[in-house]
Amino acid sequence: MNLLDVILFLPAAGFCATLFIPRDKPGLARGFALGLSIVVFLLSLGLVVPFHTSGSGPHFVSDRPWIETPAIRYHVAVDGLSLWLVILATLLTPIAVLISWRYIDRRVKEFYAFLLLLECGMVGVFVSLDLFLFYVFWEVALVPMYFLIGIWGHERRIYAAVKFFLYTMAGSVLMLAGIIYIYNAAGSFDYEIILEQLLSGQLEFSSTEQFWLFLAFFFAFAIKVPLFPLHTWLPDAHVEAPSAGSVMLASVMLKMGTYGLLRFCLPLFPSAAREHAPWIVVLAIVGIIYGALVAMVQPNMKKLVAYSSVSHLGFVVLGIFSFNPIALDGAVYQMLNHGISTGALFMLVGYLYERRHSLEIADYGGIATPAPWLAVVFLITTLASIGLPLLNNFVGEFLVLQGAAQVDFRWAVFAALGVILSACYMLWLYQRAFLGETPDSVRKHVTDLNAREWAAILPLLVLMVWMGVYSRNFLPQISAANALILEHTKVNVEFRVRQTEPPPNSGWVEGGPPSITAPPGTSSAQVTAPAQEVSGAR
Amino acid sequence: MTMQHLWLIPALPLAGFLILGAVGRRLPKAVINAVAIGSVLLSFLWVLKILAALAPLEAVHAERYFTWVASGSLDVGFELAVDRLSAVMLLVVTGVGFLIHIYAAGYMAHEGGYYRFFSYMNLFMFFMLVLVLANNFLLLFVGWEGVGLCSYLLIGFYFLRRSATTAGNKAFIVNRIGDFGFSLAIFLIFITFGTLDFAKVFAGAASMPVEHSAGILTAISLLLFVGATGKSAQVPLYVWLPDAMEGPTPVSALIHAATMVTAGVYMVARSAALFIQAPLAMDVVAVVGLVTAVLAATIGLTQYDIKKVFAYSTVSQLGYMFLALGVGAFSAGVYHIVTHAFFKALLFLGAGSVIHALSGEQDLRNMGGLRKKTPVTFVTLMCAAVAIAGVPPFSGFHSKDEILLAAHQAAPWMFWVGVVTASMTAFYVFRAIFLTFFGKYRGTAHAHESPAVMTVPLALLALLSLGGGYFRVPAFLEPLYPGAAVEHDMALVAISVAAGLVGIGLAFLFYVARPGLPEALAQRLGAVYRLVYNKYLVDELYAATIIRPTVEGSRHVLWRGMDVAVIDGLVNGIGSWARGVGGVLRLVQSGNIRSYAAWILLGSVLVLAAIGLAGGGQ
Amino acid sequence: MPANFSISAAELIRVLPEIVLSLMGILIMAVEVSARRGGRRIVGYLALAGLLAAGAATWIAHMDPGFAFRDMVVVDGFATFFRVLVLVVGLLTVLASLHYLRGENAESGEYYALLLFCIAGQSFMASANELIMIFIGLEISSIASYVLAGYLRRDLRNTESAIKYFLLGSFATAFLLYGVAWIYGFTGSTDLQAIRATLVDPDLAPPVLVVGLSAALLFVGFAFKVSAAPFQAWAPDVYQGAPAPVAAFLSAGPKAAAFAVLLRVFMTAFEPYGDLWEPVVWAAALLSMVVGNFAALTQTNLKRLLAYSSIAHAGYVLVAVTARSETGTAAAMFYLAAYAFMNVGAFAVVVHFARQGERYVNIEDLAGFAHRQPATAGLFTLFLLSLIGVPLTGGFFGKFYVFKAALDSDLLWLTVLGLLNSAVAAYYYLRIIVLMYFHEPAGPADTAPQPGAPLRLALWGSALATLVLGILPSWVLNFAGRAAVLAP
Amino acid sequence: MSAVPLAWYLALSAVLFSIGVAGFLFRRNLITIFMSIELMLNAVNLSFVAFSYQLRQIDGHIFALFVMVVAAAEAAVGLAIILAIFRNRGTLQVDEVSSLKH
Amino acid sequence: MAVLLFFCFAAIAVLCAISVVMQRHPINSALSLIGVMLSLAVLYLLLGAEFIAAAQVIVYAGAVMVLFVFVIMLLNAGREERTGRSLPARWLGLPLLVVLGGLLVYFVRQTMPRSEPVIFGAFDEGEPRQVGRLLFTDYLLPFEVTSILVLVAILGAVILARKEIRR
Repeated sequence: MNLLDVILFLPAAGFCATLFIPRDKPGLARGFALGLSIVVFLLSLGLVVPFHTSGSGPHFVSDRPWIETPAIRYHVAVDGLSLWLVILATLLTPIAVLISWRYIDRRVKEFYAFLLLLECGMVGVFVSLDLFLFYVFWEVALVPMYFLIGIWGHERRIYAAVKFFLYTMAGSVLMLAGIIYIYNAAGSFDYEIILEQLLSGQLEFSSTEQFWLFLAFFFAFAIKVPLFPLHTWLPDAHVEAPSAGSVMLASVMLKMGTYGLLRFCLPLFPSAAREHAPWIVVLAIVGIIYGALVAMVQPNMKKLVAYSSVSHLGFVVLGIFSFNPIALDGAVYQMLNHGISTGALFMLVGYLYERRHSLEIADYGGIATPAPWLAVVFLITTLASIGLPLLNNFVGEFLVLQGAAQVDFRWAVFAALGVILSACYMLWLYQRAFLGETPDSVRKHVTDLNAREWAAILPLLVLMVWMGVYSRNFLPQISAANALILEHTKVNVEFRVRQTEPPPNSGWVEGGPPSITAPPGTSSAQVTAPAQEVSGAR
Repeated sequence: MTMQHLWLIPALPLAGFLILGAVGRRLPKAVINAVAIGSVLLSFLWVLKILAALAPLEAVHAERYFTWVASGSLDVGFELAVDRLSAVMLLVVTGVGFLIHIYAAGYMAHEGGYYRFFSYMNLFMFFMLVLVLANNFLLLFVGWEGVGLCSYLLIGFYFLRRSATTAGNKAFIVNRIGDFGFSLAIFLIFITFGTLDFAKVFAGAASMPVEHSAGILTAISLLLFVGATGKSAQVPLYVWLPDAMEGPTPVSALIHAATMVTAGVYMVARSAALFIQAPLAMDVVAVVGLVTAVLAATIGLTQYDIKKVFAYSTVSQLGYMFLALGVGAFSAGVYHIVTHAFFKALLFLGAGSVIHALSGEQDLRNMGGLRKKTPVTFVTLMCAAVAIAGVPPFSGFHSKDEILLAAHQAAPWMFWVGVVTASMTAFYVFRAIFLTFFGKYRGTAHAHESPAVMTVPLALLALLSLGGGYFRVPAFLEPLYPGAAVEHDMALVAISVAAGLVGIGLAFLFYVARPGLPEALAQRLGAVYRLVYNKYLVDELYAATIIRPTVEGSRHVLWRGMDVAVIDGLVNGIGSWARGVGGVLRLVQSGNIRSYAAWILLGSVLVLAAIGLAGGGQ
Repeated sequence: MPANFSISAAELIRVLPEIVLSLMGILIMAVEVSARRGGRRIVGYLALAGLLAAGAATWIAHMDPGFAFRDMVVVDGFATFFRVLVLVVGLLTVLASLHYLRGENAESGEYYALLLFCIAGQSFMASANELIMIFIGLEISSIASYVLAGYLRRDLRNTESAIKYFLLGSFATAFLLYGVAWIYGFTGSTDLQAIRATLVDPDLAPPVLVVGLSAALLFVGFAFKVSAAPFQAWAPDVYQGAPAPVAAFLSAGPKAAAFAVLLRVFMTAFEPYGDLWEPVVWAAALLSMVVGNFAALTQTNLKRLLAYSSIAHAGYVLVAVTARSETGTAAAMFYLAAYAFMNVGAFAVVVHFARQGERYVNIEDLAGFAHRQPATAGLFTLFLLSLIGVPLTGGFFGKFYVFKAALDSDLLWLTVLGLLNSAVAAYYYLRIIVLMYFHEPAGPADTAPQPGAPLRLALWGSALATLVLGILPSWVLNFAGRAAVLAP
Repeated sequence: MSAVPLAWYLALSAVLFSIGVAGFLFRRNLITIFMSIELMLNAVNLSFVAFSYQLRQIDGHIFALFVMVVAAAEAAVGLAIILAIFRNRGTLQVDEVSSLKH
Repeated sequence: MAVLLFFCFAAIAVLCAISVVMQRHPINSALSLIGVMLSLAVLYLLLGAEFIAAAQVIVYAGAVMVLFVFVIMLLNAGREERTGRSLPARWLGLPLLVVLGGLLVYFVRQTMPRSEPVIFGAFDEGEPRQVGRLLFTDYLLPFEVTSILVLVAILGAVILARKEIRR
């Protein structure tokens, strides 16, 4: 029983324990959940240690049989890819407890029980190295979230909860088929063994097989991410979920999708992944722009943030399917960033909802006057979210775009449009909600942050700056893991897709005319013409 | 090379920002002043100390503190550097910034959110100094975005006013469009050179052949220039700057006149090594600069808001600077940054003083005759006016001369256009002066002179405006931009000076001697006048062609159409289809035993047929 | 010629469970008659004791596997598995019935005696190795079921349920018999091994058409009993009309037993002709899943909804049958075990919830149930999640093994369609959870009393089993895996 | 023709079976329907006996015997159910017994 | 002789069977069914199944059918009404029946193209003695188990048909 097992099962034990707390002692449930989740978080910090002392891992390997036939193993470990995601999950759980302190006032103990179960599921997803185990945790995480939305959500919570469940379920059953298929071929569910077999050529999937398997996994993950056009569950789920639910959903659950893409879709089906990368990237870019445009016209704050998630996660998918070390690092970093900044946004929106009991932007205005610190915190979070340098998102977005640009410059051009649009919708939101004259309704209800709320948001603010300024603390582990994944994706590939290594000088037009969109206003002919000439000359 | 602790230069204002931001609300004004102004002053002094230590600063002095972002082959350090170009900028930024901070202490004395204002100002100083000191493109981008943020915050300082916050948004978003180009340029730079460090990039660029037709360097340069058009308010992205006047006047002076808006010019000057290799891009820069200069000047002729007049003047002057860069006179462009910082800051601060005196009145039509009531302001503003009008031997004359001569060398028509612009510049500046200080007072407020804390900086800036031309910036920058010196053709100089004087004279004629004339002329020009007065309707054009279609399209086509109707419709459609199928299947369960028997029979027959026929086929 | 008339003790032991059950049934009837009033309470517990004793007997029988009574029955792992399964279903049913019958004021020894006979019949089906034996077992089970379905004979729903079940059941049995006649006619035997031996012998093998005909007719009969489409029409009506504990029993016990004989017949006797019947089972599997799941989508009667769901689950098991492999058989066995617990558990909640006269069987009545009785609602949720197939429940592993077996046999499309079906199914199970948890109680409805001890035992027992099958399935699965070797 | 082929017996069985099915489908009286089932069982029995003849073994007879026993048992229970239905509803109309549906 | 008997009683059986399903009064159907059974008994004899023939007459036609008749009388069941509430039975019934009958006959024809002629007396194992012997040896278990079946039937009939549930 190593540290990771403890981190994984302590929340599960907490889930059971919480159920036995007497109904009339909600305070005890809160305190217990908070204490336990903080302990888990502190323990999870211990996961970082071996990455500094003994290389890139995987560490904390725990591998023992669970079920004999078919051989299903309890195989968990942490590597650079999962390390920060685990910590993100364990960090956000106590925060979710804190922000629910007053927000959740009925059926309190169940709420915290589900929250702890959710934590277990999410951590499990990130550390499972057995496909079956992964699937189990994947589904286990689904159930508590369903209840969180359904019981403690807002008016249309039922529609949202069911939609969320069915969408995810529809995706994951196909993944299950894929997992079984792989097992039948490889004789094992163990990720490392399968990978080993693939690398050694012992196990080979035909291109048709790869395609369908890839699709089965991809579909499940793409729904979770969510990738355009499979995203419509997200706004509903977010809007209806209680604050903590939205936070966990946005911050951690969506990462399960991108994590899955990276961990499974790429290394297990490298040639299919590479072959289909172009249209996936197109979807990702469409998602970036589409999400931003739709976010721009939302009258509901949570919906706005939800659509912004669609946009942000488009960057992550773009990074992943660029097959470029820089973009990949950026994608993983961006997962964390999105978790922190969007999580914080949802928290803040939750704070507002607790005060004013509305999510409509139109019901707010001039919050900055009665609640200046709230406004400041929201502003910082907004800035992080729109990718201002020295805050976390910038690093991630930059790396993704830089990496993508190396592969195909057009990708970067279109994706970067999303950066412009993000400023539009976030600043418009900020202007409408926080600036201007303060209506009486707002003045009466909206007070500034209290100590508990500060305690919940402060860690995230610190991380925004920390990760924006000193990425050294986070990126090396990610890079090491990504390098390995990229290495795996090179095997067993007919290079139908062009090499993605940055070609030496002036290789930027590789793959056709780089159709740089005219920077607005400058004569487009001036910009595109030279580019075409260059490509023509090649 | 010894560590000079360059980081202290931006860190000092940053510390000021952090102190003010965290506890400023509880601090008395005096302490706020001390922190805010003191940090900038210390920063200024530190700049002086470092420059003294590094003099004569023939090589770049760079210091790396830590790795910021590293991934794959990408390695961007938190690395500051100072060379002669940044030295000039550092002095301007900290020096002028310091003066404006002092002035602001007086100007903002009675405003709410005093600490907030100064914390933003200090933050701005931090970012601006990072921008100037950055030793790689990404760090430059940090400062670049950061000053944009502060600009946003300060424009929207009066956040109760919707127009102010809207202007802030506009500034930020338009800048983002520019940054879009800038960031693409950064990507291309990294792809091309494998690094973002200035020294390596420029060395790499220098080793590449000059691109006579378009190529990678042209693309990079143009994209960088896109960034510059945003930050430095060039056509077509200049629209945010006039609106930015919603901010407090010291902000307009510091950010939107003296320092931030020149960041684009600085950046292009910094990247001269790239631009030089891409003549096509240079031409674009020059032409855009010239067009901006003319366009903004014409608008400036007709505006009645005193700050708007100066704002368009800033746009126009920035165009001048790009003209200089575009024709290869980088040092002239930087020279103009310096002088412009002096006189334009002064113009704004003076305007601020007037506004302050009139309790917030900004409309020229409600001013007049303030010569007597605000003498110091009047005199200092006159200094600025003559400087900008290019009257020898004041500062503006020197830098503008350099630019026009360089333009003439590149293409004479540019010179002539520049001259006309200079004439217009002189006209509208003096128009503003005359309308403010001459004639009869047309307003209602009780005018009074500003306090010393404001007038002293005015006076200092006035001195700089008058004498700033004698900082021989081009000579100082000679090592960086060799061979940029231009021949001084006295005839051309005379023409440009004459143009300025004509402008002044016309202004005098129109607004002092024959006050009815402008009205009549406006009448005569009719539609043209209205077009210019309405700023060529560019804002309206953008709204109609870009913003409205985007927003409405997003709302109706994407959200309600695609998301709600198509995708969700499809999803829900599948759901109701499934329920419909279920409903039909349930109807089959009619409850009638004989029906059930019929179904069983049907099933049996099918099974029999399937197996039987399959078996028969064998 | 004197016939060899000896019966060895070993042979008797091999049918010991059925003997125990029958004797216990008779004993209960005797007690019923002799003990008036107070003694009546005891009959239920006697039934429990009988089932437990039969369980012990099953285990004893399992110690010495082999054929008995001229190969009429066989005690092997497969038989033991299904014997235990039907006994457990019976046990849970008795526990639920104790509560229910008391509520309906209809406790009687006949009920429990019938139940035990019925289970004895199913137990025979589990161990039968011969078509006559299968037929007799099936009929004992069926006739007892018909009566049980109509047990509360004054209730219109009960008698309607009984007549439907009876008429349609007999109708289907006639088809079954016709099939038996044909396979007998061409193989000269009703012993499954002998039939198989004839079928694989190229000299003796009857025309394919005959095999097809009889396989088809037998399949019709068995498919009816397992309520597979298109022979499923009776199930919703019967489950809805029958007393709730009986419905629980019907949905699990006879189904499991019928699957036992279906598997045994098709995996031994007709196994050599798998290619012939596979498409039919394939289609029936798919159709069952589709019909069950889709028709349940808009269902509002809880019992009826569970009936449709049981049709769908029959489809999942048929997927495993379609796989035609030992893994498939094992998967079907495991699935049926998991299904028995989760489905009887769910029905037990209905038993508890419905109250006297089954007034509350609409899912709307469940609104806010979780507020009133969180523990029971929680257990119900567990059963429903298991029925959906959420991991860590038996239902999930069941589905997993079923579809794994299907993919093993290259049934790609059936797997994909089946899995998609299970996603559709999630909707209607979720609807119940939605009502229990996400809706506030509609008015101050009279709250159901907390479940009594027997029912609680049934609920918690099923829940525990569901979880054990979901978390530590190895033991059951290994047993099933070993037992699934039917054909020589 | 000196003897009837066995197939004729089987054909007769098939015909009777089909007629029984028809009775189930088209009769409205519960008892008649039940009798149709008996008809089907009789048809099956004929097959058993006919096959027995062909195989020259009497296992088929045994089967037929069991079918009779089962039929008798079914008759007892079935008629009891019908009786209960009649008491409940006062009708033997099969179409009336359809309150459980959809 | 055997041929004649076969055709005669086969015809009677079919006619009576048709009568069973055509008669609108259940008592007529019941009587027709007895006719079918009796004719089948003759055919059983032709096939050498003496014991079965006897059982058919005594058990089936005798006991079981009497039960039917008794219940019909008891319930005073009259002519059935012509209601047509089952659309599937109405529209699917006939075609399906035709197909079913066709299929079955087709199977018979296909599988037994040259079936042996049935000669009366060629097979006479079906005497009670042989049947009994088999019943108590090979088929002992089913035979014994049948007792449970009968018990269930009795119990079921009692439960369902007795007058009132006590209490």
